Amino acid sequence: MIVELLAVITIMVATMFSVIGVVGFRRLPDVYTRLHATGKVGVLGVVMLLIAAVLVTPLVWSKALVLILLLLVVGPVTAHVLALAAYELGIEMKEGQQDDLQGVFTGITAEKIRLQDTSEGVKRGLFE
Amino acid sequence: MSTLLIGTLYFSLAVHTLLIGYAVWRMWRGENRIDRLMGFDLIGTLILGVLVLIAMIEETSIFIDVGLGLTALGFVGVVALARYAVAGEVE
Amino acid sequence: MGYFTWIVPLTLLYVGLTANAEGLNWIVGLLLATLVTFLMRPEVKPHGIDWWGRAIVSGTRFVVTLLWDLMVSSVQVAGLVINRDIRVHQGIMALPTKHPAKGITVLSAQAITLTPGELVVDIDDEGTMYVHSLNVVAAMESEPAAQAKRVAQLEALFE
Amino acid sequence: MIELHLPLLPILIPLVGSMLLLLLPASWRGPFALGTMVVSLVASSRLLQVVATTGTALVFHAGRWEVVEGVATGITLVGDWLSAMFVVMSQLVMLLGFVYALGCGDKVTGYGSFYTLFLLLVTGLTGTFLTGDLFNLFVFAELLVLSGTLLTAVADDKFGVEAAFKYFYISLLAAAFLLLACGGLYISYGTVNMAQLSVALAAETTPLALIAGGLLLATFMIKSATVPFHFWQPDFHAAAPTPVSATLSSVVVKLGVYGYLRMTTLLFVEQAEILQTILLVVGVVGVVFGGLAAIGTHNMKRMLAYSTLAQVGFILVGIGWGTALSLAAALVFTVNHALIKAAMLMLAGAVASRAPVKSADFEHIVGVGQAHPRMGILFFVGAMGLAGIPPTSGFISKMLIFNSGVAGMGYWSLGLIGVAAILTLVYTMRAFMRVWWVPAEGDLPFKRGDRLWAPALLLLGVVVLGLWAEPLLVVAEATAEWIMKPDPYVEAVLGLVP
Amino acid sequence: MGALLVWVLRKWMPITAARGWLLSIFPLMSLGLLGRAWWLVEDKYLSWSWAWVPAANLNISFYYDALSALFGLMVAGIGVLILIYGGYYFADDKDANRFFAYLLLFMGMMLGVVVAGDLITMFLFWEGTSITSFLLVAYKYKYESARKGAFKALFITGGGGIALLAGSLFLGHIAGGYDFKTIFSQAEVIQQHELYWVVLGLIAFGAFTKSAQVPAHIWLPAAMSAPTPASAYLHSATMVKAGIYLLARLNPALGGTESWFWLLSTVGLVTMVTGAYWGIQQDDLKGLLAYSTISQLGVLTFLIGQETEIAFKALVIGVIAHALFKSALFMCAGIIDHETGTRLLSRLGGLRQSMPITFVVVVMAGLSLAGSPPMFGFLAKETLLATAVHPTLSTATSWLFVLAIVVAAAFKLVQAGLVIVDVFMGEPRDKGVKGHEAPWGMVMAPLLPALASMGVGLLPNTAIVATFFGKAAEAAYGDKVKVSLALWTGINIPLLLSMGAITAGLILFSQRSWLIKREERWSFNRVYDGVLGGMDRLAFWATRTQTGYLRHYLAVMMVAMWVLVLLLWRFDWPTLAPFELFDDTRLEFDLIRLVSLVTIVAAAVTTIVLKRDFGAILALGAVGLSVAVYMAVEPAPDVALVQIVVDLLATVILVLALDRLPREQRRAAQTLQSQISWLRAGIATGGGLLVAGMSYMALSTRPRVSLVTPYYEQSAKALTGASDIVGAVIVDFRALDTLIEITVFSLAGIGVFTLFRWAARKHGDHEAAVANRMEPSLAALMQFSIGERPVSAYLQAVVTMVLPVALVIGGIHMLYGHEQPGDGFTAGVIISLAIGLWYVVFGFRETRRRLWWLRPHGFISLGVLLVIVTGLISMGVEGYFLASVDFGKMIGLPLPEGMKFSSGFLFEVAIASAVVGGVSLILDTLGRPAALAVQIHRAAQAEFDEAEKMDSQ
Amino acid sequence: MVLLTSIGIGMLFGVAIYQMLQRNVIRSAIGIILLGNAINLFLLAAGSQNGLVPAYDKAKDVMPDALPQAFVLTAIVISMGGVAVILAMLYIVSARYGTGDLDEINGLKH
Ligand code: NA
Ligand code: NA
Repeated sequence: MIVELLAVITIMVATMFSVIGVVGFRRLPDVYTRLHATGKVGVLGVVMLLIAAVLVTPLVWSKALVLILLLLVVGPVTAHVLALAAYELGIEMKEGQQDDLQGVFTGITAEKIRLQDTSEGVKRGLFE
Repeated sequence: MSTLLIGTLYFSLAVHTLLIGYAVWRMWRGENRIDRLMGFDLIGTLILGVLVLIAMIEETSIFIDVGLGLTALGFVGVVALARYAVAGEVE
Repeated sequence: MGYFTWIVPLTLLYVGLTANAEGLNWIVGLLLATLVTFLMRPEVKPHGIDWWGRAIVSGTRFVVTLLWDLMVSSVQVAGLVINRDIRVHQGIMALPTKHPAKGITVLSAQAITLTPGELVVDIDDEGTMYVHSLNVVAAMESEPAAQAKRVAQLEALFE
Repeated sequence: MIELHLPLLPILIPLVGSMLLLLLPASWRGPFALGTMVVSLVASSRLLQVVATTGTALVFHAGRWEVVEGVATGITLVGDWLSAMFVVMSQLVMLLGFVYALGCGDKVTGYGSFYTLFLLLVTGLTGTFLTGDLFNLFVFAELLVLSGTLLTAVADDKFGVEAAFKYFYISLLAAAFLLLACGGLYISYGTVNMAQLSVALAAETTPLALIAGGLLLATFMIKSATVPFHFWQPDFHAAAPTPVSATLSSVVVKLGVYGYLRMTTLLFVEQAEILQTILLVVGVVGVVFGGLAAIGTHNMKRMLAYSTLAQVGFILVGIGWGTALSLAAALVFTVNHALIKAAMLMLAGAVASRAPVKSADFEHIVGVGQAHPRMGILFFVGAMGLAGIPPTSGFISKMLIFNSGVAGMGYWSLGLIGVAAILTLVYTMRAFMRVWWVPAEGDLPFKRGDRLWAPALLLLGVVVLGLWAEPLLVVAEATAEWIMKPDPYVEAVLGLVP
Repeated sequence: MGALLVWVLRKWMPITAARGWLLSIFPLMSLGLLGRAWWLVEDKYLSWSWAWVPAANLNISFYYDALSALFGLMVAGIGVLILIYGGYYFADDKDANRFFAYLLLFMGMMLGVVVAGDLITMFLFWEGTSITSFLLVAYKYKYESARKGAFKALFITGGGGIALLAGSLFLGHIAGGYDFKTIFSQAEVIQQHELYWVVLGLIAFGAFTKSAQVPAHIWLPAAMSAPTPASAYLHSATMVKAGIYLLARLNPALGGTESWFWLLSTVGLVTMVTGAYWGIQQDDLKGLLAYSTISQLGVLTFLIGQETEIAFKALVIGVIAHALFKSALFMCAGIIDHETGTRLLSRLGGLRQSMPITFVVVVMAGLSLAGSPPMFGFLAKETLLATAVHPTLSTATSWLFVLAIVVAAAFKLVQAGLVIVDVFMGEPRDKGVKGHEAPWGMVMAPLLPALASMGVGLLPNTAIVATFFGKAAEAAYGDKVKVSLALWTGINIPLLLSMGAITAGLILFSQRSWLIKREERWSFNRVYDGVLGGMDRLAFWATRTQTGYLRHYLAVMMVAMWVLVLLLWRFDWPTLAPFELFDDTRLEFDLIRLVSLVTIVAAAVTTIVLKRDFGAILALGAVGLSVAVYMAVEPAPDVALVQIVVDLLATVILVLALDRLPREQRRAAQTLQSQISWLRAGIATGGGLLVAGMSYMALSTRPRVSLVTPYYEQSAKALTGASDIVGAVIVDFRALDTLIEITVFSLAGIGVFTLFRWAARKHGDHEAAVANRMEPSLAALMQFSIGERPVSAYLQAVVTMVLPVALVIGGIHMLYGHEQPGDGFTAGVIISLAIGLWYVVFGFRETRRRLWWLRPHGFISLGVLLVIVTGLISMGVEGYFLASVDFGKMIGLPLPEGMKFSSGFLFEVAIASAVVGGVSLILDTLGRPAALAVQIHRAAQAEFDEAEKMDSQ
Repeated sequence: MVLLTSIGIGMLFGVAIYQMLQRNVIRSAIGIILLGNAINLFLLAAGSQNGLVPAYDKAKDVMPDALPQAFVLTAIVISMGGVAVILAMLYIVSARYGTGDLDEINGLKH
């Protein structure tokens, strides 16, 4: 009974996290900030659902555990990939207060790609 | 399973399902491509939630297996899409 | 022998996923993990038994810290999001790993990113992480110390 | 055990061969593929022989999932008169396609996976004929479509990819129709076994099944390039590598014909009348349209492809009349057309290979034949075959079709196809004259090209079948008699008397 | 036979006149045989039949009676002369062996026609004559006129052939057999049959085209481009008589009716008069003779139409007379052409001195043509006139006939005059034209028939000949005909008319400059050209339907599919379920269904409305995932898993492919979907309605009973050891499907690879770009393709881990495939997508270096072969290919619970192997950085060039 | 739900056809993938919707029909292969013709 109650609470909290993730997605000002909400808060929601599942149902805990670990690895790295992509694309922070990466960024920027596109794009067009 | 638990599950299921709808909307009306991609990723995450909830309702871990596949592959998809969004997409 | 750093977790993964703890399944898992490791041919160096002990201890501690951080800062972010007046002081700051091992950089990045409010955008060749933070001013103050703690925790794994 | 597996072997042998080819060194692939085809043809001939001697169908329940309490539980392969006949016909022509490929100068035959793809084409086609399961037919048809597409896409012809692309698109539509039909039938009757469906459809036809019938018909019309589902065909058959195109336009289109026969005589027997009327109309339209388009087009292979529309039209008219006589005539026509069209396309390819610019466009091949009179003789015989002039087997087919029309009182359609038949003479002879009689502009040096063994053998067959048509007719009549009623098929598969 | 021999002996054939003498042995033999045969049968007939195709009731049969003999002897007899003549004509032509081969072949065919015993046999030979005639007319095929003439002849006689075939089949159908004896015995039945007119029309049409009756006559003048021996033989003496023979042969069965009479009389007379008139308008000697032949053929047709004894008497006389004098004239025309180099009347003249013998021959034959005594031609005309004034005819008819005949006869006299006077008398109109006499053998050939023509005329009542003619006429007439060959039968109406005709002819000839126009006038050639032109125009428009636009094709097919469905379905609705928002017992499931359906549709619509391709692809991915949700609720976890796997794979492949497409092009393409096409929308709606309707019917008729599934549910565990029933269906119950399915999938992999390796570098388009222009920016390209950009160490580390994890998960899917969702397929895709991720992150080369075991082709081959080998082992164990066998149990292998070492397991491994191979190939090729693709292309090219070099050596 | 499900599947199919008829090659490729989805959804939803628990042995309740599921699995795999090939061909065609417009890929006509 206690366990069940615990599960109910976990599920509610998980649901709340999911909602908050989405609300954050809706309300936060730009891509970088939104990633904090969806990429991680959202993931936390699912993790808690899995915990609840292990608590109340005869589900195999080991599978749930593996899935949780997987989520903990994959969720952040997805956020990282998206953030990097956004930066590469030249999407700017809204009211960013500091950018240490500016100037030292060695990857490709959308800027460079655009240049490439106009000056040598024909070649690429020919090739592909 | 108690009625309370089942009610909670149904509630959560309903919420998650509706959130998926929002995510799709977001994918349609995203600010930029990363935003859309985030929407896509979010759909994956929420679907995983739905799968877990179904697994609880059905009391079977079969759906967890499905979720495992979704998680592993969703990652691959998002990474590939992100790399593409930078280098491949045209205005 | 160094391959065991791969074989063991993979076997655990197998047994976890098949959820069948009988001895025969362990054997099958071991065989499968060995096969996979053989196919991957990772570049690893052999470790002594003592390393395994330390690894387990510090690894567990790392994960627990991680989960705690996750919980705490999720709540913080939740508060931020629900707040009627969203005010972020975002920015990207440079954060050196302070350890030459690549593994530490990776695990640190993982830990940082998992923590809501902070997110690694890029890592350069020297191991400097560029962290996006919802409150960059606060992070600038707290993060170097936190990073030093992480390095201390993980150092044992990458000596 | 071999006997038991006879309906499987013609599918399995090319499949195994195709996969082994991937492991073989390049120079062995051609001969090995040819050997595979020979073995496969032996198996399929044996199948036909056993069917002929036992007078019933050979049924193979794959994986021994047999009929349990009157229900077919697995996939059945059925070698009956119809399927065995079609398999032998197509594998024979395919074999000669391989012979041609070995002596063919196309670059495509040197590509690593050419013979693998070709053997998979054989597998797919054979499978569609032999399977007794509608969904399994879909799977085999996809194999067929995909291998054909790829073979054409890599053809030397620079339009190969475009043709393949369009064909594949349209085939996807066909696959969608077929799947919808499978779904409709399964939902209505809970089975996709053709024998079982036959019983169920005879007992009651649901509206859903009727829609499925329409979709199935559309599918087969796409497969056999029946007007107005033919658009892919001239492009595809003209652009495919010659050895492949020779088999596509001759036997692969016959999949549709096979489908019509199964539909009207096994599945939708109750609806046979309306189906036959539809086939009759599209058949006549095809004869006229195909003939005209063949006259109007600019490329010899394309001409032959359009000609296939017309020739298949004749077959459809035969099926449309629906009498035992006309079915037999349609079957004879089917076989003869397969041989003739394959030979003609090979010759068109051979001409193209000897042209200064490798192309079958008439503007490039004018006068090319003058240095190659023997090829001209072959082409002339083939042209006679297409036009239905004795002593070729084309005459026998044309005569039988006309005769069945006379006996079956299909007068108006007979009249129309009779008038349209002259079109065949026009385009074949014009093509012949352009290549062999019109002097080329400037000097055409003698140029070696693709070997002529395969078309020569095919045309020898055409003449032999023209002079000694008895065996083919006996088979065709037995087949027609066998398919006139669905009961023997159903009994052979399900082991019950409906 | 002879033709074959010519071909065989062509190397040794003397290229001299002797060739003709040599070859004339064949017709001589035929002549002898036919004559001998005639002696044997005397006044009966000889018949022989062989069951050719018993299954279709077809026989090869011969029927030899006086009529056959008459034509046969004519064919063989003139054949002898023609061959001798041809030997001289082609004395120094090496190529002419071909001519003799065709000619002998024709001779055989023609003899076949006249001795055929049934309609089918006759048709076989009939078509043979058309074809050989085609070849002979086009003998000088390099000239356009020869080709055109040949084609015209073939087109018209070929069309007639089709009619004849149809007519024969109708006739055979009515009479109950094709052989003449049966048909004759059924004359009553035939004439009373409602399809009599069809038979008559078709057969007459066939005969008319062959025998050059107006308006189908136009091929005959055009066929004059044939070498003269062929013209003389085919186009005057023999082939054109085939139609006459056919009509005469069938007269007993078809003749005697009103329609027969009017049809043949009208056509015959019109042909007779117009042929005669047009004949004198010709400048070309052979053209003149051709029209004269047409006229004569009209006469013969007319005669068959009459139902009187005298007509058939006239017929046989006419046939032979014409054959004799016309072949003689043709041969002379050939001699003139051969010796002077021209056949134009406007250039010839005064050849009397230089070619005396020829002159004599022409005079004899010409007189016969003119129908003047004492020639055979006179006799022919006399009997013809006698027919016209036969008392059975009504007076008006009779006078009409007589008038026509007299007019035609007068014109013919003019023709004869032209040939004799204009060519041989006076001075040459063209001074350059000089003639000299031909070799004796060449002149002898026409001399003989000319003499014969006179001989028959001068030696009347030769008993044997008369009897023979009588018998022949009798065979055609069907009753006794007494033929007398007396030239002088007293002064009677025919004689008077004949005299009148001669007088009229002489007057006309003297005034010929007024009569002869020799200019282009309207003729039926215009009709022919019109028909061909119209056909070509129609053909042009037929090919225009092939527009080249794929979407046209798809649209037409969709509409046509709807039509087919409607034709069968006819709006037959089952009882449909009433509308209920939720009907599942569990509301929340219906809710998920509803939401996922809304999501599916919304995301699908999004793929249309989003301007950028990237967004559309994301939306597409969302559609797939939502479908997976719907499937999971079904509940169909197995399917949902595969749907997810495939959806993500498709998305990845799509972006990889998209990445390779040129940016300019894509930018341009993106602007294409701005406005909505209503036609497109209409067709799409149609398709949607159909599927919606089908779904509604299907869901309304639930719950239905599956015949098979209960069996699967009961026996899956027991018979295959699988808990997952869907899995059991896949790898056991329907293993054959799966075998082919993975073959298809592997094939796709091989295909993508093959396409990129080979098709992508056709015709220089790719290669040129690659080799010349790409070199400088190779490094830049490497950077910009997805696969080879530097990524952070963090991502690298995670991605590195993904592959071993994927391998373990894949392994579990294979090992426990029959216990849980997932199977070999999902295992394969998961593993290969992880490999794909490696490509994206580490680049292609590094990945391939580290994954040394990745050999896609080998994986495919091994995968499919493993299935087959497993199937074969099962076959060894259970006696059935693909039977389910638990090998683990067989060999007592200890295994964890739920794991099986069975055929199903091997199947899963095989599937995984093939899928890894297939997907790797796809990702390899699509995901491979472009610059690297260049290198690989180049390597492939080098390899291929090497192979080609080897081949050519 | 019956009607709504039907409408949903129908709309998906309709959108698929609409996309296939588009001129932009990418959109038409998307159309093909959607078509596969529509068909699979039809087969599964219409073909087997009457179960409460997954089709596994010893199920406690009514199972959905396993056979259409197997059909869908097979169809999914096959259409996946097809999609890969069509994309590869698309690439080659548009490279050869230098266009992403299907209407300009019409070298073969008449
Ligand atoms: Na499965
Ligand atoms: Na499974």
